[in-house]
Amino acid sequence: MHKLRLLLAICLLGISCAQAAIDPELLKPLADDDSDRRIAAILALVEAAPEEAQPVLKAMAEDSLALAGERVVILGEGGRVFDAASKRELTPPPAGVETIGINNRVRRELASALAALRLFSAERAVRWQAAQEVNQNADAKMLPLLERALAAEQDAAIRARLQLARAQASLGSSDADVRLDAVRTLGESSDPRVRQLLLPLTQKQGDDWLEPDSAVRAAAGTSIRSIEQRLAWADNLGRAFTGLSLGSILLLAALGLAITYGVMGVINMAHGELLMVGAYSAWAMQSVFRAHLPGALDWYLLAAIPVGFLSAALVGVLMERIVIRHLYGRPLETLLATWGISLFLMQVARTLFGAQNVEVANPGWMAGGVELLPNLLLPWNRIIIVAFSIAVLVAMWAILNLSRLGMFVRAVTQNRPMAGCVGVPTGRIDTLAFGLGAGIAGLGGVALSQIANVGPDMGQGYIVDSFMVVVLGGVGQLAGAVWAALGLGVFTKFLEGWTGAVVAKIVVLVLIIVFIQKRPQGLFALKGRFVES
Amino acid sequence: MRPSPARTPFIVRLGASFDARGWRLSGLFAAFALIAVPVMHLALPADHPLHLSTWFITLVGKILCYAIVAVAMDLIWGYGGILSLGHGLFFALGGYGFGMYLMRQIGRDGSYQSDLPDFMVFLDWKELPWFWVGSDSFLWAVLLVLVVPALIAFVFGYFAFRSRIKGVYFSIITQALTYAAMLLFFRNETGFGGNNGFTDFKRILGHPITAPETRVVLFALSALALIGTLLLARYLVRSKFGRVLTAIRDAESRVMFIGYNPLWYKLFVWTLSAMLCAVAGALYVPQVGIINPSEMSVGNSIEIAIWVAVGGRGTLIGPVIGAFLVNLAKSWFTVSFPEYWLFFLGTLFIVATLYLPQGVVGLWLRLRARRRGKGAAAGEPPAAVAKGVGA
Amino acid sequence: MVRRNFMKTISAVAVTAAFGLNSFAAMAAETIKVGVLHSLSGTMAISETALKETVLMAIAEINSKGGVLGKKLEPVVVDPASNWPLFAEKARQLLSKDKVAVVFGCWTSVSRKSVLPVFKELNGLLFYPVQYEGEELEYNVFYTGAAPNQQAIPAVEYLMSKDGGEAKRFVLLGTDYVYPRTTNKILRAFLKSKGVADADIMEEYTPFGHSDYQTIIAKIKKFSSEGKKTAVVSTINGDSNVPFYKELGNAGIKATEVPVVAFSVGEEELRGVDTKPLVGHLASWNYFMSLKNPQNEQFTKMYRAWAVKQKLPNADRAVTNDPMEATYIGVNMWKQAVEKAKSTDVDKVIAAMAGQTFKAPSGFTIKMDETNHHLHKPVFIGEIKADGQFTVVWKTPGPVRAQPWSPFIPGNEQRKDRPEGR
Amino acid sequence: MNAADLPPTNGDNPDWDSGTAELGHILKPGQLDLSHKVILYLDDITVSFDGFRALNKLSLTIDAGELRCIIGPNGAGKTTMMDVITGKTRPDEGTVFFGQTIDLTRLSEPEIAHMGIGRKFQKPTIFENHTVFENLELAMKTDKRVWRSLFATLDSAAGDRIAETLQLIRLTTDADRLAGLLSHGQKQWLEIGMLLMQEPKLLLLDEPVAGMTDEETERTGELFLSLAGRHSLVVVEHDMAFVKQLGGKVTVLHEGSVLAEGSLEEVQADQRVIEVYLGR
Repeated sequence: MHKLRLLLAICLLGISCAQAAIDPELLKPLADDDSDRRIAAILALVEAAPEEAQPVLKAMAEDSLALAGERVVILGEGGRVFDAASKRELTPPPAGVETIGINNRVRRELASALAALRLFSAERAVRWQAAQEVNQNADAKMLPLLERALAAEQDAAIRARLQLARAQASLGSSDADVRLDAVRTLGESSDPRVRQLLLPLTQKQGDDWLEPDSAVRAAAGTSIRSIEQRLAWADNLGRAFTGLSLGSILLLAALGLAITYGVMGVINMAHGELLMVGAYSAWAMQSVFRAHLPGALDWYLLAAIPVGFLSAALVGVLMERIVIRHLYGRPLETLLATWGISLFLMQVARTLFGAQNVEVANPGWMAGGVELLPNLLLPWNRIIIVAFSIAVLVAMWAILNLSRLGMFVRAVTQNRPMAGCVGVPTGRIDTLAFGLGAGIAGLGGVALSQIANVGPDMGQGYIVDSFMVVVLGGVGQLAGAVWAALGLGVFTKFLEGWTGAVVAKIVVLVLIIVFIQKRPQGLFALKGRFVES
Repeated sequence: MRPSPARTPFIVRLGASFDARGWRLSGLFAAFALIAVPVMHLALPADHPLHLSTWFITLVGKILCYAIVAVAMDLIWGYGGILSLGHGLFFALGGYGFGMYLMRQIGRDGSYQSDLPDFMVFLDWKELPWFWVGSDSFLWAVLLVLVVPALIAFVFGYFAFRSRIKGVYFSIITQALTYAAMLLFFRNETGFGGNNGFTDFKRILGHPITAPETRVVLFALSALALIGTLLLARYLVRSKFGRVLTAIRDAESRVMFIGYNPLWYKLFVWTLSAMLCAVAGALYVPQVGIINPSEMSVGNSIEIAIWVAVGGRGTLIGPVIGAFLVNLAKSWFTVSFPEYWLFFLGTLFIVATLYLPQGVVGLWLRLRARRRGKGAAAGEPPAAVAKGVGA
Repeated sequence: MVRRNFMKTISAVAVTAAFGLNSFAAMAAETIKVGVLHSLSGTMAISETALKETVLMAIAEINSKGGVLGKKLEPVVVDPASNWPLFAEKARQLLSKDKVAVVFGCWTSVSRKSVLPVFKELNGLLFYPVQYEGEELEYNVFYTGAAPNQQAIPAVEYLMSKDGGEAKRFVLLGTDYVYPRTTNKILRAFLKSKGVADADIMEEYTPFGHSDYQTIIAKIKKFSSEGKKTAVVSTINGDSNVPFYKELGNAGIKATEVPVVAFSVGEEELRGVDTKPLVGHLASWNYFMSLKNPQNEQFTKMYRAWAVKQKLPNADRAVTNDPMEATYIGVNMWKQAVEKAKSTDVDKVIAAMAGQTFKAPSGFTIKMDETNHHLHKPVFIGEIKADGQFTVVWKTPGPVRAQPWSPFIPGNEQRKDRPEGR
Repeated sequence: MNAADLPPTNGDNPDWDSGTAELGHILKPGQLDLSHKVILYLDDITVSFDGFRALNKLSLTIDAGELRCIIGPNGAGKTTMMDVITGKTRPDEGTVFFGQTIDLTRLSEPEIAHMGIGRKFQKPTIFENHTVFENLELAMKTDKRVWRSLFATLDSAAGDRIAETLQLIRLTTDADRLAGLLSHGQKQWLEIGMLLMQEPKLLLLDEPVAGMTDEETERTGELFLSLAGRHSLVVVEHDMAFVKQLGGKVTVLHEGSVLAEGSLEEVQADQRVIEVYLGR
């Protein structure tokens, strides 16, 4: 009912109405405790002064509308305070300012009110967004508004959206032809909500159809089918993407190991903690930027990449120098020693940064996602991580196969004494190679910080999976690791679809075990005599 | 001309596998566990300076079980050269097997006064799932403890060893195995109490489980089990079987080319080791009063390895010493410097592997050798160390 | 000074451990020992370390006011290292070796279950400060956290209310262990009683430490798009919340469309999350740091000061949360009970606990129930704000009495609402 | 668990030369049939690792009681051939027959060893952590199933046999030393001793005298010659002097197949052999 009044108001007043300060009396009830009265106030406000209302409502939606004694104020940047009624800045800022908290219901009302208002904004982008929002909850009450908006709207794309909204709104129309048009138009949509709107039209209540007109019923049927096709298609696409994303994460987690274990044959149980080091350096960079360059905060992640790499590499080098190099050729001892290191590193992290997780925010450009379809939204952070993992992969391949270091590494790992004889500084190469592996683990950590928690125990969650990827892929096989990671990712995701997360994980592990029994050398087996040892 | 087995009766030969010192030591130990402890715990008043508290008994009892596990681990790692990171699984399975019996013994005293264990009531299960059938009988429980883990170990081991999975590969696979099992047992539908596992046991064979007498008996059983394990292990490593086992550890291909099939030797010791773990687990549960999936966590299994490494692998007394050292250290550290416990454990792992290749026993032998100024050099191989050590 | 204190204890413990003799007669005279049984290492350290600090802080506060019965309190801190059997061992040690008068500790249900037999056997006294699944009532335990009816049910009622968005379909999402399962079981029964069809309830569980919520989120989106207004009730435990909320935020599920109410997410957990995308999602607790009242002012200020004094990592951003408040209440109520009983004897104190009241940081005067060992607590529903705090959007008029035996679980009707005394 | 363990040991089957029965003789399963005086057939064996052909249609037959020397430059496939015979490597093509009846490509290493083929590796592989005595004991021909080993005791007969062998390989005084502490030459001898304890019908010896003093080499030669006739020996060697001492037929391998065969003089005269060794 409120909404109806609001919309009528807009329609009558249109958008061009007298510019005047808002009557403070209209604002006061916004701070009321009872949601109903607040919503009433919001509507009243829009009725009275649609233009001036916008900044106030926006402020309210963003929790920056406040009460200073009797007066409603807007909190601006850097502690500045404006009078909500006159928009004039108050100097000095009044004391005892109490923010006006709102709940979801109010927030929702605000959203649609703002959307309604913004439909008539001058900027296309705003209108485009608003048109999208009205699509979320278009109903009969909105019709007049939509008609009006359509009349005013020139932009084709926006019109399309508005028409979709109008179609939704006019499903309830008494005129069968209108309904028919509506149903046909909605056939173009691929929004599951629309499907829900159409479904009743094809259903019976008792003996008689909910939709009397048979033509409309038929049309609804076809529309529903076409929508459902798009939905199903989008579903599978989404599932494939989640698999890809999980795969890329497994890959990032495992790549470092693919070097330290795969190439050098070092069982590094502290691998998870190297990931942790990377993740914590992302956090550290974020804090540094927060403190010193708040302006560039969004770019802390770029700085975190080298830092994460170097710090993890440093830890890796230390590990290699202090412990691992004394254990070459004794893999089982290495395994135990590195496990010790991992316990050690965990506790270090705990004492330095506390046992609690630390907060690592996605930078603005990683937040949100691209909405390919109403039911298929690809989060930016995942897309970027997929890309990142590819980049790291390429870089690593290049280092191993093109650089001198890579050549030495391969030389040493294939025939240590011979490499030594031809003057390869085997000792240093080992250290560098391990550092490289550790550094790449650090990069993985930086990426993980964007999707998972950053805390002392985070590494433990990845150690088994990482080893599974490397072992499954075949030791010493970069390509193997890649395929294994992707395979595991996609397989797990499709399995999870119908078995649930717990069972899926178990099944995958068991399958890996069985697989290794069949092919101990992993997907990409090396044959020949040198495998025997 | 095949050597005729058991010309001298087996039992005699079994006994003969401890030398005099071995028997003296174990006799001493048995006397302590079977006589001293009960007296000091039951007879002496609580304020008597020599009174042993329940805390002491449960703590040591627990460590005795760990010691059995350590010896079992040593059999396959120290002598077989196979590092299993999945022994926590067999330990836990043994615990669960016996835990099922203890759960049934609670009877209607559970908080739901039902014949079913509480967790089943709250899952709305109306009757026992098939794998719980018979779990109310003590003998069946014992059977479960002995057979189930052994069976799993046998099947897993058969395939793993047949496809010649060795060294680190094997370690990682066993790790995956126990990890998967842990996830499985965490599930509530699996029917083993999910994350909470089994706890709040009431009685065992009708005796109240918290009664001092029961504790003492369990303690004594653990002690005897440990002695038995050591005796058996000692016999094995001194038998030709043991020599073949160490031969496989050192030069598997050679063993094959002189006509032994390593598969069955590995499989035998692997399965036996799993059974020993299971027995330890079964003794452990009634003493600590809880069994839950975290026993199968990756970390636990690796910790077992470190007991062995610290004590001295390839020796039999070593693992026992290791188990006691590490766990006593744990009990002490977690009280006195809670924050530093992991630092200590971590360092222990590193130091033990870097500087104590044969563990404290090896160290001791080396020192003793140095004192005598001959014999066992630093590089003394484990087998030789083993020969140097008693039970 | 705390460190020195328990160093002293330790040396004593070491001695006793070694010789099994009780050298405490002397020390017991000037101090009362208080056990602190929270994991400082391992997976649970993330939550429990803060509780340890709270206990120490409360004890320090009491001591600064002259202690109890003229004696100073002496904390004995042990680390069960998130290892459940170790919990039992440590509990036994605290009770039988250190002879502590009371133990404050445990977080997970399993750790509580693991120590219960010990406390029953040795007639110890445990204060358990965390919201839990109920279905338990022990003579030796006081539950200062919420029972399901003091957290879960009000939250769902709110979701179904006008302000809450009149949700008609529910996703019950949790980590696969006993607390979420019991809670969801109760909620399912409750929703049924409110006429919600089974088809409109989706129950999902994830393993511990699950970190990939893409599939789940997708399912939720699908479910919510299939018609009536949907809400998510999350009992996801500790670590998994960060990936869950990150995914939620990026998947564009807005609180205005599909609100998520969580029972295990408080200020402490939110420290690990970027809350900007989560504004409007809900949590249900008996205390929020953002509550405005003198007691809370004082409580939060005191903790901040303590955090700085103890040089806790990022002390500047130290926050308080519901379990910490519950711990604080517990320590103080125990003190009052001891003073009332004029003794630290467990049975006397338990008797004296009945009906104890305390002006809690929640701003209400909390009462310990005369019979059922649970607190009467107010329930608040808070919406997540961009700064990681909560705005209270709904609260019960007054404290609610706990129902450890939920009436929504069949067979609980005939249960006695008091523990089996000894 | 013994079921699938090993085929019944042919401990009690007649010594090989009595196998020369008239037509239609009966064989126990797994028994060696030497009716055609040939103990080992290799019929165009091919083995390739990742494209590289280690053995290329190699065909070779060893007569019973023969002492055959195999020579050839590195990478000629000598070791691979031994791997194939002893079951370590499965050939991609071709057949390997032990006597007339036993297809070695179907058997596992231990089974082949039981059939009576003993192998000595290029670098001596012995059990360094066992005493010399134990090394021999382990190698001794006997029931090698787990169950037996568990209860095995050493009877006097076995003791005597070990003592003999110790005599033969001149390690009697070192019987109780750890094998790891022996000199290189001694290790070679110990390994040979272990082979003898197996009582094999066919001995494959990969560079047996490498790292031995001339005097030791001399003695080794004598030992082999004394064995020939009762056993069949295949010796891979680079040391031409030693090959000369052994006399017997010589086979030259090159790039995985037989290049030449005949007495040492003949092959040394062969043009292609010279090319292979001296290069073009």
